[in-house]
Amino acid sequence: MDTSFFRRPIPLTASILVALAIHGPLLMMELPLKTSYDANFHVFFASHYAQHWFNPWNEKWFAGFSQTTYPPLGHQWVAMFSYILGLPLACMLVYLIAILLLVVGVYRLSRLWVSERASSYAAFLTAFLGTITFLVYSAGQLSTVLSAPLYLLALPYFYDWSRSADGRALLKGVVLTLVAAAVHHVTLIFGSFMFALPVLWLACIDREEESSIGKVIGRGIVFAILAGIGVAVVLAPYWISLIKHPIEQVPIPHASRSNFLLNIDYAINYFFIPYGALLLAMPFVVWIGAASRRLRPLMLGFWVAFLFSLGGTTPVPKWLLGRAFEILTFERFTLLAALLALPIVGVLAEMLLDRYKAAAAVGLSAAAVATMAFAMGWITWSPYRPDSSLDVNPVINFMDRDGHDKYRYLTLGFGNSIPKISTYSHANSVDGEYNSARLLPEFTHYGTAQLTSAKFFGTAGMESLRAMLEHANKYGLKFIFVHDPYYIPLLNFAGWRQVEIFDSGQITVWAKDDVPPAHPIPSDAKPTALEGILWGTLPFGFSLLAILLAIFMRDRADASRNLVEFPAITQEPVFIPEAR
Amino acid sequence: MKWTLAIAIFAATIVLVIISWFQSGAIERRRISSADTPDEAVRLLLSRVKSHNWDAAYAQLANSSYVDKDNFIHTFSGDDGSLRTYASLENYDVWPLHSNGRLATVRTKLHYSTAVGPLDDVRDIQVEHEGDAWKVLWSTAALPKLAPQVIPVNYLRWDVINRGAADDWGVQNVDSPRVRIVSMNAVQRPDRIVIVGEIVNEDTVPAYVDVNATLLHADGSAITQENSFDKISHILLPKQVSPYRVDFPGYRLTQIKSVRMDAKSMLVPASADPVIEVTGQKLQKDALGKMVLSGDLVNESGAIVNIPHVLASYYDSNGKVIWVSDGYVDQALLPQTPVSFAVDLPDDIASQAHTYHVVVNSFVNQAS
Amino acid sequence: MRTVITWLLCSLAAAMPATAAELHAPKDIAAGTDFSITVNGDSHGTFYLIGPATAEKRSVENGSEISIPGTDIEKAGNYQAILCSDECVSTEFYVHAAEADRLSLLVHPSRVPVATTNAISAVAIALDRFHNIVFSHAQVDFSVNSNNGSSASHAQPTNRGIAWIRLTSAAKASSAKISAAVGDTTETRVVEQVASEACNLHIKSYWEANHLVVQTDPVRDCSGNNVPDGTVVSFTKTDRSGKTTVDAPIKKGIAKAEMPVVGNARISVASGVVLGNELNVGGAR
Amino acid sequence: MKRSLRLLLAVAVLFVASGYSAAQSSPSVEFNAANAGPRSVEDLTSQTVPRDYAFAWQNLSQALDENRPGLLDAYFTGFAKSSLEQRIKQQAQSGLHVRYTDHGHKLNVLFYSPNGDLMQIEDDAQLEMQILDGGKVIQSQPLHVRFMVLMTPGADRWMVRDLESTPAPRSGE
Repeated sequence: MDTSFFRRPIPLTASILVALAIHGPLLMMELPLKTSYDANFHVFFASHYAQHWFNPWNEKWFAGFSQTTYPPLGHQWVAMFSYILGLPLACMLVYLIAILLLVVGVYRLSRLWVSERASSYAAFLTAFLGTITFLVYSAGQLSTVLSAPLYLLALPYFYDWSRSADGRALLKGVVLTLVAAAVHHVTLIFGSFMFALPVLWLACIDREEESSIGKVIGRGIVFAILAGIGVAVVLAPYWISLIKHPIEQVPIPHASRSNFLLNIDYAINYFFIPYGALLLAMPFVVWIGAASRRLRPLMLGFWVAFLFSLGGTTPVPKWLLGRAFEILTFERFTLLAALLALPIVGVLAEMLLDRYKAAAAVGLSAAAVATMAFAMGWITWSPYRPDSSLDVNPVINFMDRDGHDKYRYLTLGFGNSIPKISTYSHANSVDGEYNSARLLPEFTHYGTAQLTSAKFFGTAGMESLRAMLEHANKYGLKFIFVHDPYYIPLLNFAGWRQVEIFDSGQITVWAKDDVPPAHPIPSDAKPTALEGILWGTLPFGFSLLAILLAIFMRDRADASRNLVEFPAITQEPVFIPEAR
Repeated sequence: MKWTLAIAIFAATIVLVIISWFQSGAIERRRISSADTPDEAVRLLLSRVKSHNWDAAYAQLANSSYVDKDNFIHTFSGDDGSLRTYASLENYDVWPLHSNGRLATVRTKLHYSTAVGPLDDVRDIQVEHEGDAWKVLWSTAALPKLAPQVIPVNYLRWDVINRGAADDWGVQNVDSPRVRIVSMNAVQRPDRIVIVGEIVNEDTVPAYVDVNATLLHADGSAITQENSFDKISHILLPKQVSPYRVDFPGYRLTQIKSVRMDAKSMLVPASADPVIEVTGQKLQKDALGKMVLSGDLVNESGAIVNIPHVLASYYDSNGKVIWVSDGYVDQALLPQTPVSFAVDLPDDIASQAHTYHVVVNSFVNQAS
Repeated sequence: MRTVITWLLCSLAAAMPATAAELHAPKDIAAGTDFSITVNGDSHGTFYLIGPATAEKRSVENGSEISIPGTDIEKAGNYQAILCSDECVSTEFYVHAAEADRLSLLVHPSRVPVATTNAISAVAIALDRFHNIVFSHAQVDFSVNSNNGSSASHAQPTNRGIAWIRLTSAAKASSAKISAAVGDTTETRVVEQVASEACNLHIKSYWEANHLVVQTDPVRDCSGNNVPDGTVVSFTKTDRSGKTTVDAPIKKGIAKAEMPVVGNARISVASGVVLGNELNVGGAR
Repeated sequence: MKRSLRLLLAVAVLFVASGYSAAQSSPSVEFNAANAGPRSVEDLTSQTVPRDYAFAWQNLSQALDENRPGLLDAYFTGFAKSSLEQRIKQQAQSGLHVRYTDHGHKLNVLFYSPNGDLMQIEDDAQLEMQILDGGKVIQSQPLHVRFMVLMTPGADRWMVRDLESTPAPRSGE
C-alpha cells in the first residue's frame, strides 16, 4: 500500500471543513444579501412563509401573486430557521447547508464513477468552484444551489435501485428526489436528463450478472414514475397554477441567453468566471471521458450541460427548448456542467498527483484558489453588480406611516432593492422581482422585467411602465419612489407631484393626489385553502421524512464495496465480481 | 473510439458555435462595417451612435473637419436637459432616396426610447463616396447661443398648506378647485374608442385636474375605466382650458350605452410660469406625406423649459371638439428662441378640422 | 299518585335556584352619568356591560345594586347588562346624549364667486361633550359677518341633530365669517367671496420694437371686482404666417402678450369661456 | 402515524372551516332616498351608499366576532370608528366576542347636505346577537334596532362616520 501523502484520499470531513472555513465567514458577513441579485428575493419569499405558512397568496408584489408558482422548500426552511436566527442569518444558514451538502453530494456522485481517492479530490475542489461563488454571491440562486446536492444525493440510490433492485434505495432515492424537486423543479427536470440518464446508463453497464439491461431500465422507469407521481403530488399547487396560467408573457431579454462571443462582458460573467480553471481541465475531461466506457455517459452528460451553459453561443438550447429558451436563464447550467465534470477532474487530479506530486498539488491548489478568488473579485469588478448601497429604510418608514400603506407603491431606479423593501414594509407594490408570477397585462404584454428598471428594457420597458401608470387608479398606485431622475419627466406629465425627499435627494417621493386607496385585485390565480395546506405541509413534511430516513435507515453497506474501481482507461479488463 | 468520440465532441462544439455566430448576425455586421453602399455607411454610423461609440461615429464623417464634434454628439444625445438627454437610440430604418455614384441621399427613421415613451425622428442624410467606402456628409444646424442678459422674475406662485394626515372632519378646510368639463365627444377609431374634449378651471386658484371616463352598459354597470394620463395639462391656472383625451383600446361604440365622465380636481401648489407662445400654427403635410399641425414654440420666460409637450384640440365647423393629439418636443426651449414642433392627426380627422387650439405643457428640471 | 306528585314538586323545588336574580336599570340615562342597576336576588357572579363603545366584564359580590360609573356609558345607544352566576339574567337600557355642548360645522364652499344665489351652505351638527349627536331639538344660531362690515343672523332648530342654512354670496369680493352657536359654543368658518367671471374683456395693442404688444384693460367681473392675478387670458392672433396663441396670466390686473405680426392680423381674447373683443392690426413695422 | 394523519386532517378541516367563516357575505340592504333633502341623491350615490353600508356591516360583524379592530379601517371613520375600536379593545381584554347574524337593513335617507358631503340615514335593522364569553354563549337574542347613521364620502367610497342606535321608533319620524 502506497502511504505517500499525495496518494491518499482527502477525508470527506476535511473537505467539508474546508468548505465551511471558506464559505462560513463569507456567509456570516451576509455577503449574498449585499452583493447578489436574488438573495433578497429568497428572503422575501421566506418572510411570507414565516408570517403566512399556509397562505401562499402574497399581496406584496404585482397587486397579489401566488407563491405556488415557485417551489417552496428552500424558503420554508429559511422561514423556519428565521424564528430563531432572523431572516438574513437564516437564509445564510440555508446557503451554507447547501454548499456543505454539495461537497457530500459530489463525493457520493463521484463514487459511482471513480475511485475513492478521485472522488475525495472532486469533493475537495467543490468548495472552490467558480460557479458556486458566482451563483451564491453574485446571482444569489438559493434554490439551484440547494436543489442540486439533494439531487446528487438521490442519484446513488437511483443507481443502487436500478442496478440491484434495492427497495430501501428506491424509497430513499424517491424521497430525496421529491425533496430536491420541492426546492427547485427546474434543476430536477434538467437533472433528470443530464444526471439521471448517465447514471442509468452506468447502472446498465454495472448491472448484476443475473440482471438484463431491460430490467435495469425497467427499474429506472419505475423510479421515474414514482418520482413523477410524487413530484405531481408534492408540488400539486404548482402544477395547478401552471395549468391555469401557462407562461405566455412576452419573453424578457436576459444576458445569459446571448451569444457570448459578441459581448466580452457576458463571456466573462457567464463563462470564464463560473468555470475558471475548470476550463483548462475541460479537454482532459472530454478526452478521459471518451476513453473510458464507464465514464462516457458522464462525459456526454457534462457536454450537454456545458452546451446549455453557453446560452445563445450555440443553437442547441434553442433547438431543444423551443419557446422555453426565452423563459429560462442559463447561468445555472454552469453548476450542473461543473458537477458533472468534477468526478473526471478528480481522476485528472489523481493522475497529476501521481505524476508530479508536490508540484501538481501546488498547481491544483493555486488553480482552485485562483478560480474562487477571481469569482469573488468579479463581484466587485463586474459591470453588472447590483447596487446595494441604497438605503431603503426611508421608503419602508414612509409607507408604514400615516396610513400610506392603504395605497400601493412603485419604485423606480431601485435595481434589486425591491425585495428588501417588500420584506420589511407592510405596504404592497405593483412591481416585483419575480417574472413568472406576473399576470397583470401591464407586464405580460411587454418584454420587460421589473418596472423599477424599465429604462434598461428600452421602449418595451417604458411602455410597460406607462401602461402601469395609466392604470394607477385601478391599482391604488399612489406613491412612487424615484432613485433615478430619468423617470421624473414621465411622472411630471402623468400628474404625479413630488411630496418628499430622502437622503439629500437620493430618493424622491412622488404622489398622485386623486388615486383612491388600493383594493384587492380579483385573481383566479389565488390558491384555495386546501392548496395552501398542501403547500405548507407536503414539501416540508417530505424534507423531514428525508432527514428521518437518513438518520434511522442507514445505508446497508459501504457503497464503495459494490463499485468498480477506477481508473479503467487502460482498456484492460477489470476483474471484480460485478463488473462486466 | 476514444479519439473518435473526443474529436467528434470538439468538432461538434465548434460547428455549433459557428452556426450560432452566423445566426446572431455577426456576418451582417461585418459586411456593414465595410460601408460599401450608401445605406451601409449610414447604418454603420447609426450603429456606432447607438452604442455611444462617438469617436468611431465622428471618424466616419466625410466632413469631420467642418463639423464640431460636441455639436454632432449633441444632435443625438441632446443638451440643456432636453428630451434627447433622456433618450437612447434603440433602432433605425434606412432606405436610399437617390444616388449618382458619388453623392447619395439616404432617408433614416430613428426610433428612440425616451423617458416619456417612444420617439421617432425622420432625417435625410447625405453620403459621399470617398476611396473604397462611403462616408457621411453631416450637416448640423448651429446651436443657438443666448446673449448674456438679466431677465427679471416676477412670476406668480401659489402655495398650499395641507392638513395633516389626522381625520379632523368638520374643521375648516380649503375646498378643491371648481373645474368643469366643457365638452366631450366619443370618437370611434379603427382599433379603439377615443373620448376627447376640454376642461376648464373655473376657480380663482390653480387646480390639479384629471379626467376619468367610464364606459357603461345599458343597465348602467361599468365596462371599463381609463383616464387622461398625459393627454391633458394636469395643472390648470384659473380660467385655463386644457384639451383631454381618454383612449379605450379594443372597444367599439356599439358595445356601450353611455360614458360617465369624472373630473377630479385638487388644490396644489403651482406657478404661473413659464409662458410659452405658440406661433405659426398651420395644418400641413410633412416630409412623409402625413398631415400634421406644426408651428413654433417660444419660451417667454427667463428659465429653460427642458421638455415641452404640445396638446392640440381640433374643432369642426360647429365648434365641437373632434380630436385631440399630442407630441413631445425633443429640444429644450431656451428663452425667446423658437423651436419647431409638429403633432400628427389622422387624415380623415384633418379633413373635418375647421380650427384648432394648442396648449403647451412643460417640464422644468428643478435641478438644472 | 299523591306520592308521585309530591316527588315531582320536591324535585322541581330542588332544581330551582335558591333566589333567581333580576336586573333593573333605569330606562333612560344621559351619557356620562353615574347610575346603578338594581339586583333583586343573588347578585354574586360575573357582570357584563355591552354597549356601543363598551364591553366590560367584572365580578360582583352579593349586594342589591351594581354601580356603573359614567365613564362606562359615554357613548349614546342601547346597552345590555348581563349578570351570570349559575345562569344569566339581563336587562337593556338606553343611554341618550347629554346636553348639546359642541358643534360640527360644515361650510362650503371655501371660495365662492360673488353675487351667486344660494351658493354657500352651512350645516351644523349638535353634539354633546362625548361626541354623541343630540337628537333632541336644539336651537342653532347662524350668523354671517363680512369684513366690509355687513352682518346677518338666523336661528334654526335642529332636526335629528342637524341644522342647516343656505346663503347668497355678497356682491363685493370679501371674506365672510360664518358662525354657528349652540348654548355657549360657537364655531366659525371663513368663506372667501371672490370675483366672478371676467366681464367686458377688452384688449388694445401697441408696437414695441418689431413686436406687437397686446394687453387687456384691467380685468374685472360684472360687479366691478378685480379678477385675481394668475387668471389666464388667452390671446389668439391669426395672420399670413398662421395662428399664434399665448396663454398669459393676469399680473397686476392686466394680461399682456407680445406677438410678431406678418401682414394684416386679427387678434382675439378669451378668459375661460368668456370671449372679449377682436382687434384688426395692420402690417409689421 | 395514524395519529399524525388525524392531526393533519384536523388541521386541514380547521383551515378550510376558517376559510369559509372568513368569507362572510354582505347583508341585504334596501335603500330609500325618496325623503332625502335638501339635495336629492344622485343615481350613482344611491348605488354606492347601500353597497358600502352593507360592506361596513359585514366588516363590523367580523371585527366584533374576531376582535380585529383593523377590519374597521375600510368603511368606518371618525366617532364610529373610535367607539367601535374601543369596544373591540375591551372585548379582547375581557375575552368576549359578539356574533351578529344579519337579516338585513332598510335604509331611509333623512338628510343629504347641500354640498353632498354628509348623509344622515335611518337604518331599520333586523339582527340576531350572541354575546360569548370565550366559547360560552351568555346572551342570545333577536334584535330589531333602529340606527341613526352619518355617512360621509371618502376617496372612493362612503364611510360610516357615526352609528348610534336609537330607542323605540318615535312617532312623526
